[in-house]
Amino acid sequence: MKTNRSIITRMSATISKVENLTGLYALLVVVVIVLGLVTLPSITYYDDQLYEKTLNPASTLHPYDRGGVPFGTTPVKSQYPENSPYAGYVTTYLTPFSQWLADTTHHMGTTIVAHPGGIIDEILYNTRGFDTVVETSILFVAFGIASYLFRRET
Amino acid sequence: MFNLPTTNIGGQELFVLEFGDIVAYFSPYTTALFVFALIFTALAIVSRPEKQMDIAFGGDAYYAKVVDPELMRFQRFMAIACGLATLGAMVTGDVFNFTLFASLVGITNIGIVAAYRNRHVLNAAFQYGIVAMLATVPLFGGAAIVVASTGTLSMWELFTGAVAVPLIAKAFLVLGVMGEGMAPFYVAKAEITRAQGAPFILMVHVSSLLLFLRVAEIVISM
Amino acid sequence: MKKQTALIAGLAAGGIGVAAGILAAAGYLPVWAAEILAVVTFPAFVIFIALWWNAKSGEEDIPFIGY
Amino acid sequence: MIEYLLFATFIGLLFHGIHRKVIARVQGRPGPPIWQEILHTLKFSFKETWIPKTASQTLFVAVVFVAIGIWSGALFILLSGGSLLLLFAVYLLHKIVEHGMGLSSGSPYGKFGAIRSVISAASELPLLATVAVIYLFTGSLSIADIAAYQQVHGPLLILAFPAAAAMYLVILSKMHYGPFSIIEAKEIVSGNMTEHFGVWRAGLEVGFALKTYVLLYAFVLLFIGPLPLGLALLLMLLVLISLSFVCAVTPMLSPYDTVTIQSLVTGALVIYIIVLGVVMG
Repeated sequence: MKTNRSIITRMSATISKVENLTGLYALLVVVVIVLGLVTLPSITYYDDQLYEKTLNPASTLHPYDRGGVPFGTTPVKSQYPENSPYAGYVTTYLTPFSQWLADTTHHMGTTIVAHPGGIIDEILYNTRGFDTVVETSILFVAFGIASYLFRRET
Repeated sequence: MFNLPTTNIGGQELFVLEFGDIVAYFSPYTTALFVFALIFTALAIVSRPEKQMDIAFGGDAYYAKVVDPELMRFQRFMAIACGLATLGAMVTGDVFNFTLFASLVGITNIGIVAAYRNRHVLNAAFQYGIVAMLATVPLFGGAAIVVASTGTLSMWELFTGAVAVPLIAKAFLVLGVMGEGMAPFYVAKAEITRAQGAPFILMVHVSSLLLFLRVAEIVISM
Repeated sequence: MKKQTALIAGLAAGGIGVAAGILAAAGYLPVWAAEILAVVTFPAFVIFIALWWNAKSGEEDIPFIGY
Repeated sequence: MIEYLLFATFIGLLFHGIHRKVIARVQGRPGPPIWQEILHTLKFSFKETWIPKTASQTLFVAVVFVAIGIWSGALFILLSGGSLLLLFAVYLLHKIVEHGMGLSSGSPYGKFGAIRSVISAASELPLLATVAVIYLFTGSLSIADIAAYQQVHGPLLILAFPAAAAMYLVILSKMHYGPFSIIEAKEIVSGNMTEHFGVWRAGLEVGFALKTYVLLYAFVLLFIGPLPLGLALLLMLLVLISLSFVCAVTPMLSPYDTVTIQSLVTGALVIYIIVLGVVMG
């Protein structure tokens, strides 16, 4: 159908194709990024960061060194210090049961030590325990989908 | 100790839940969204999928598609995961936490339809997946700009008048949620809707609409 | 579902809704609580009352039509 | 409480009847009596009721409850001067009801209706723009604050006319027989409502009546201001009749054309918002 196609019909035809979806979204992202680049000079970096990244390159523990006493306190800034009294300790993120174990025995570290990924470590160092749960859920769900698709017949 | 600074948008806070720096809050607005997500998650748990009827065109013949129990179980699992992610995104009081929940919603949405064997549906789900992956860039980028320019991620601080969040960060957040939830580009979703399993497919829509509603509140409040 | 059950459910829902309204008007119940109660009970009231008055009183079969 | 809900239901159903009557008269037909929709609802509630064997039974029934529930909630939000954003949320959640209705039955017609309702979800966007414009003017999203603002500064209908136009479009897209009502087009039987019959349909009619009442009342309240009930009803009737005129003279658009038009309107509003933001500082 070529005759008399109004601009609206042509736009409708474009957006009604699934294959154009990615392109449309990408276009939108590019437009916003360009606008963002224009406004970039007006955005200033806030120096007094809560989750700072001042590293000590001389340290052997370089990327993860937050200073402080080993197995003791590390000076970590947090938004609401009263909510995380253990911030900076190795045992910051413990479930109530693990907390009890850690209080009564010497056999408990952190609950989330075994997960891969530097980002989780970063989060752990930044008093954001709940994020680690969501973060690992994303990995878990992605793995769940992949394994289901891999293992199903046909 | 916690007083929601923007009572004129979502109402007074009713209940506050603290996870360290992440302080989830229930205002009338977020509670309403939370309850709604809860209702539909419960529906996804208790209801069984419909038996789709197909018509053979040009005649009177129609047949009911069979429900594959294994597929149904996986879909239900993903729908519940999606519901939980939505519940989290509705009440969290932290921008980064919200973006994490949003991307969890995005990936579970794909999971709900990924196991379905119809080619059209898979095609649409593939495009949807690409957009959802693409969307993580503006989504986390938005959160990153927020933290770089204000030094905090907590909505309790960001919603106060003293903190100015750059417009571009807001635009990125909205754009990211649009991609994860596929908000105004419904073409792929319309194709996805052809898949079987109404209560589970419905979670795709519930989660994306609720995410959109939440991000509207966040962006207007900031 | 029996006809009786539908009537009881409908009347109970309606009764709770009306009672909530009266209590709120008299000041015994906060208005928002009454509103939430009304929102929850009103759909139940509408549906169950309608189910009640269209239910047959006898023991007839529900005819299975279609599909 | 419940008495107000019943009142709103009857007025809403009456509005539906008037809507049909006006459309018929504009098109030169006699049309049904204006209380037709009330009779309709009663008729449906007396019809035999069961759940189709193919349906996802829990969902099939639950959406009816949700449909009535969310709009009764919306009515209370309006009356108690709650958050406008919450009203917007209810409007979006109505979409879920539409999807659920169509998907749960297993009927291909219902499915078509549901798919079209997914497509037509773009109709939410103008409302978000409306909310943003109102926030720019009043600095608050509490309906009580907005009403108070209008008593000082005059109706927003004049101050923020484009926002009112967008909201008008939103209400139009939810009217029966309108240019945007693709989900209940007659070529797909009754769209997503096809399989909901008997009591379920009566329940849905009650929910939709509340919806019409809430949307019209919200329009009057948000753009003209708080008025005594009689005057508000009169204005709602006027808005409704103007909507009926639009519905009567415009053909139904093709599904993706509705998306394009609504997105374009939203785009225009976004530009308006940006200009407004710059002007108002």
